[in-house]
Amino acid sequence: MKIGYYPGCSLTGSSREYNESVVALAKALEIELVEIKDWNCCGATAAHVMNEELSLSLPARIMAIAEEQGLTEVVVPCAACYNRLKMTQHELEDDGKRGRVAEILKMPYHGSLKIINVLQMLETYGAENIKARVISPFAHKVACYYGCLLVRPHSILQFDRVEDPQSMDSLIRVIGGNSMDWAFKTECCGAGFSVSRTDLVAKLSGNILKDASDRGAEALIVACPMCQSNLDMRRGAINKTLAQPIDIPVIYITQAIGLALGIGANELGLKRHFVNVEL
Amino acid sequence: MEKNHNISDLQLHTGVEVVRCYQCGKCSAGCVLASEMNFPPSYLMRLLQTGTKENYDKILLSNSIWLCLNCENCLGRCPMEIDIPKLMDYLRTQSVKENKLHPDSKPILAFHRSFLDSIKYTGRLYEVGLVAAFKFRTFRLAQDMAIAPVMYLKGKLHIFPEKFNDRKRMKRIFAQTIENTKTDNP
Amino acid sequence: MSSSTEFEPKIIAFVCNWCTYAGADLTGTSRLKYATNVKIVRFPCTGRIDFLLLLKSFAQGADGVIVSGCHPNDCHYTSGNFHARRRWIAFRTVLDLMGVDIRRIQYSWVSAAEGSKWADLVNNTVADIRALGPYAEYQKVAEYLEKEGFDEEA
Amino acid sequence: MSKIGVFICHCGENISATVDVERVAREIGGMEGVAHAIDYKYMCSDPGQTFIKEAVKKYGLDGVVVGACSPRMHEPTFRRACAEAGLNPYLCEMANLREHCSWVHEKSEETTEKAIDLVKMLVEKVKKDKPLESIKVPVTKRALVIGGGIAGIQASLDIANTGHKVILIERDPSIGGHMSQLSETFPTLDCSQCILTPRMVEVAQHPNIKLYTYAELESLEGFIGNFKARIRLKAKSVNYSTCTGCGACIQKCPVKKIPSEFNAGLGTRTAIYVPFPQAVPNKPVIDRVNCNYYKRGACKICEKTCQVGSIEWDKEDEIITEEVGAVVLATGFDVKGTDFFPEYGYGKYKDVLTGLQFERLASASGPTFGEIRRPSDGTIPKKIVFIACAGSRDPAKGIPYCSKICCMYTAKHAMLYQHKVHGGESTVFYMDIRAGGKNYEEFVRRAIEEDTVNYVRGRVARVYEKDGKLIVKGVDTLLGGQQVEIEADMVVLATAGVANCGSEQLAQKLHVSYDPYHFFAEAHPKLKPVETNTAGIFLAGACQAPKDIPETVGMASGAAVKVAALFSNDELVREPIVAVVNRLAPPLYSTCVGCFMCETACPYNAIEHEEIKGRDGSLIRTIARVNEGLCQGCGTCVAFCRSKSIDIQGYTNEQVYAEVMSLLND
Repeated sequence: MKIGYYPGCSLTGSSREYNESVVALAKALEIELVEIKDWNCCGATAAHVMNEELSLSLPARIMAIAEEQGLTEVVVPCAACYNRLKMTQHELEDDGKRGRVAEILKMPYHGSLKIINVLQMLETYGAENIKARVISPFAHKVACYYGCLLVRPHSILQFDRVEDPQSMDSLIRVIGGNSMDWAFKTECCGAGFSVSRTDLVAKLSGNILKDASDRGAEALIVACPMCQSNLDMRRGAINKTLAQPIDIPVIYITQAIGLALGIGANELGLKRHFVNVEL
Repeated sequence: MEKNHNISDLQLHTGVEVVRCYQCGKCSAGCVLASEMNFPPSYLMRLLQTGTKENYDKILLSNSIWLCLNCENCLGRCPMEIDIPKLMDYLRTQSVKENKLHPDSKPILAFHRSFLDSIKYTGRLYEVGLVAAFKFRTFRLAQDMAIAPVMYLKGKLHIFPEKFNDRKRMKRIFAQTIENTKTDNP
Repeated sequence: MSSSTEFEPKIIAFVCNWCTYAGADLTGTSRLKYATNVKIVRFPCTGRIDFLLLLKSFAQGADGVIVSGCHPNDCHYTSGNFHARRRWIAFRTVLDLMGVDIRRIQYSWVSAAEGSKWADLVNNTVADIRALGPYAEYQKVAEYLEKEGFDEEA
Repeated sequence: MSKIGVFICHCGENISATVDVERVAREIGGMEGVAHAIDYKYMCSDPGQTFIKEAVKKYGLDGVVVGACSPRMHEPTFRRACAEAGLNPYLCEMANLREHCSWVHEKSEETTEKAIDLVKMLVEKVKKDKPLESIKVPVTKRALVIGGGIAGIQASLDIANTGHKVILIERDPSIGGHMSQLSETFPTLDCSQCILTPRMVEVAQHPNIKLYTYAELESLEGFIGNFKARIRLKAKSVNYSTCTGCGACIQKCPVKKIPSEFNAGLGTRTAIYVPFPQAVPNKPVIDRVNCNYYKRGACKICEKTCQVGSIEWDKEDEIITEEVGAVVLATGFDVKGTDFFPEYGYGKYKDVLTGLQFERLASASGPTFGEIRRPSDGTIPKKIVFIACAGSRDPAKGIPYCSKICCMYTAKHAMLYQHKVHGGESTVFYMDIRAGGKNYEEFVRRAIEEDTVNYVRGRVARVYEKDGKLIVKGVDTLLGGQQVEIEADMVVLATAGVANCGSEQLAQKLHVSYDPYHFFAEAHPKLKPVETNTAGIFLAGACQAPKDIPETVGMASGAAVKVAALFSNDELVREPIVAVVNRLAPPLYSTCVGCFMCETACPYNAIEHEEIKGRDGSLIRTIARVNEGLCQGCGTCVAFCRSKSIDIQGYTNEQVYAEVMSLLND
């Protein structure tokens, strides 16, 4: 199984453990990831907020290159990049916008790529394999946290259910975990303000951590590097706003599955977390 | 109170019909930052519905448009499917254009500008450069002093930017969009 | 309404009495506005509509026609709309082969409760036909009809 | 040459505001064959009709065109006027200048020109009109009422009391419908069952009413005055002629955990069951889906218990046919379940209820005997939240309409809660309070002022459970969008009223129209609220749109009067819009070649074979003939006929060609 791969900036920098775990897991599941050549940043929230054409041109270049490379399907583990690429595809269905972007890029763009997130990749190409290869069941009570970008806007992304999504929960059950029902699965953690308004981030992320911790979660499972950095690296600031400091780790779904499949903690980048992972 | 064309411009650019809002308040009820905002989303919609310049300026000058995280909870639950996040994007652009900025916008804008600068020159996000530029723009020298060294130790910070080849096209994209004075941009 | 230089197509709508005629009445009761180009001819059922009538309309200078009745399963007479649909599917190929511009025939379902759908149907059809321009090639149709000896006294 | 009279109506200003009616009359007056053309403010008024009658006589008119409203509105009026003046009524046609012209276009030259075209079209048609004679058909004076809720009960009793026979069919094992599930009714707070059960009993005992419960309509054929209804009597597995209703079988039935429909899923019932103690008939049926015997082939405990041997294991569904002259549709409505609301808990929180479930909790006959207790743990909720407009007025959820009854029943629920739970706190989240009705607004004020119900204007974004509490995230829009969070013990959703399941299929069986939400459509929104577009079929109650009890009862009585009026005739006059096969003098006899394509097209089996025989009795030809008693006038045969030998009166080829030609030749 061969599939295109767009890691995005976070996965090469502050969230490199996500990249490491995706790559390690893909290898274990015999999925070959073909990285898009000379990819650029998707523009993230900044381009989206500052200039519409820029916010469309940056993802369009990525997808144009992937098309040129002969890829038909691309997995995008970063929820923010996934969202931007899918939204751009949708916006560029408009002939006027597509024409303008082609003019800016001076590259052909067809919009034919299938963009999927990491959960979709695992559901489509891995569910059976994962089940067969579990060697140490992930026997932990965890809270799956989806955030905003994976599920909204539902009308365009068409992924999972918008309230109370289940795809990550069922993967956790496949590896022997106990995923619980909780209240903040899709509430925003404030990652957009991770640098500019750390006070607000601490408040929003605090609500999420508190609910999961109150219900006895041993870990938060995520599929978004923005959420992970926010809930992990900002833990010091978050804990200052809480009555009781919370020390539950925030780990990627790929790391959790990797552990169940017997992949080493180092290889999965678990040592790179700020909050110690002791599972 | 004088009527203005802002609402029809807004509809033209975003496709949002403010008249459709029937003030149920479900957006405000579910907004994670409503309590921090000068005007929660439903109130903001009502201000727009009045159609007056006075209320429109009130919105541009408010912190609401800058505090919106585009998490889209409001849109996901809105019975009338009103795209408030898209509206917020537009209002932010207008706020910058008319230079009617709430003080809360400053660090947020500074971050976005630093971010875009970073990718303009390096194609990809260069986090060390971004943080340095942001600090320079906001004079928040001490922020994140505790985190950065740990990040470095954990292998999460690169001292040098990633290698990216197609810099020429990246420059062109910026020149044609955000730096193009003919298009609408802050 | 529209500027005098713009082409104003002539469109005839063949509709059934129970669904679309009533739906168009509802458009009126709801005061929804639409273009004046379309004129309705009332039939008891779309099953009654002979497709030769459409040809005759084109031959006489219609630029477009609408055929509209009840939704599937909703026919007042049980199955007339199914017959009309079957006939339309069969005739479409034949008409196309004959050189009739089938883009000028709009086949639709509008129920008695769909006043706004009727307004949309009229406006969209008028816009489409206007874009296609006058149906100048209808002589072909006229010739065919003459050859077949089909006229109004038939 | 024809002598046609044309009468253009202003309809007050409804037509004349956008159409230059004087110009229409003037231009039509100049048409060939038009002898007289005038315009007048109200053609349908008495003086307006008199103009027509006098003109018919004075000018010897042989055709009349009235340019006014929709023929669906006033065609009978003007045809009657013509008939009174001695003109065959089928020589009178209407041009629809209001619904199809003045109301849908702005005032302009084009609008007036379209109006002229529409009138011209009908003038050309009238020129080809032939005098027709109405068809007389007998009336079967027996009514079929479908649905045994309060609407069906009221309609049945009212029709039966006029002396006519009624067949009432009900899908469930008992009549009573939703009203039997309600606790108390607004705005008087009288007990629902106390006022309903006497009427249920009356239905069962009325000599003119034949009641079939556990029965559904299979098909309906025919037309006004002459319907044939096939009714499926579902197998009850109990012989009602011997069953005494003692209930011993129910006591002994081992399958006890089936969610009770009557208690909206909050209580349980057995497999052999009577839905509720006051059921009519008060005899059980076996639910074959859940019965051990039907599922596994063993048990039969009920049979052993039954002292009169009433259990009939092998009983099969039975189809009976009844001839009726009129039908009243009273199939009611349904409410959306809590699983329709992902943001309010997807039906996964036991203490998030629908309004109907709350009715059962508040009802003395309910699972808690009228005490408000949480389904999850049986405790009494100290804080309760009611969410109005749950699904209603929510286009994103596909229900843009207001369900009309929820504002009132929510006020009632909050009031009942405050009466039953002393010291309890109730909050209602609402968007608007729609309390139009006698004593309704006063009732809501009483809830707020005397019973201290906390009304908060705003919608709730979400509900989630934490530590046994339901956290309700709401908003107060009157405080500029201030968030309100309540830790509630119970949440009641005033879920939207929707069309009953199966209503679409039923409408299709009956050929009545329905709206996009599957509620049955009335013939006219104001003037024919209980009629359908299909003559002889009437509507009562919430199957037409959500409505409360007084409105339902009023509508049911209205439908009953319509039925009674129909039955006051021994014969009905039907429009002669039927197909005819042409007949010519010998030796041609007809252009019909006897291919009988018409026969395959006809949905009514109205095509007969007519043998044409010579003087010696030898068969010359077989041609088609239309049975006008069966023909409904759809005209499908006309489009099918290869030799153009069959035509439909009132819409002949000649007539429709004349219309089309008039539109195109100007």
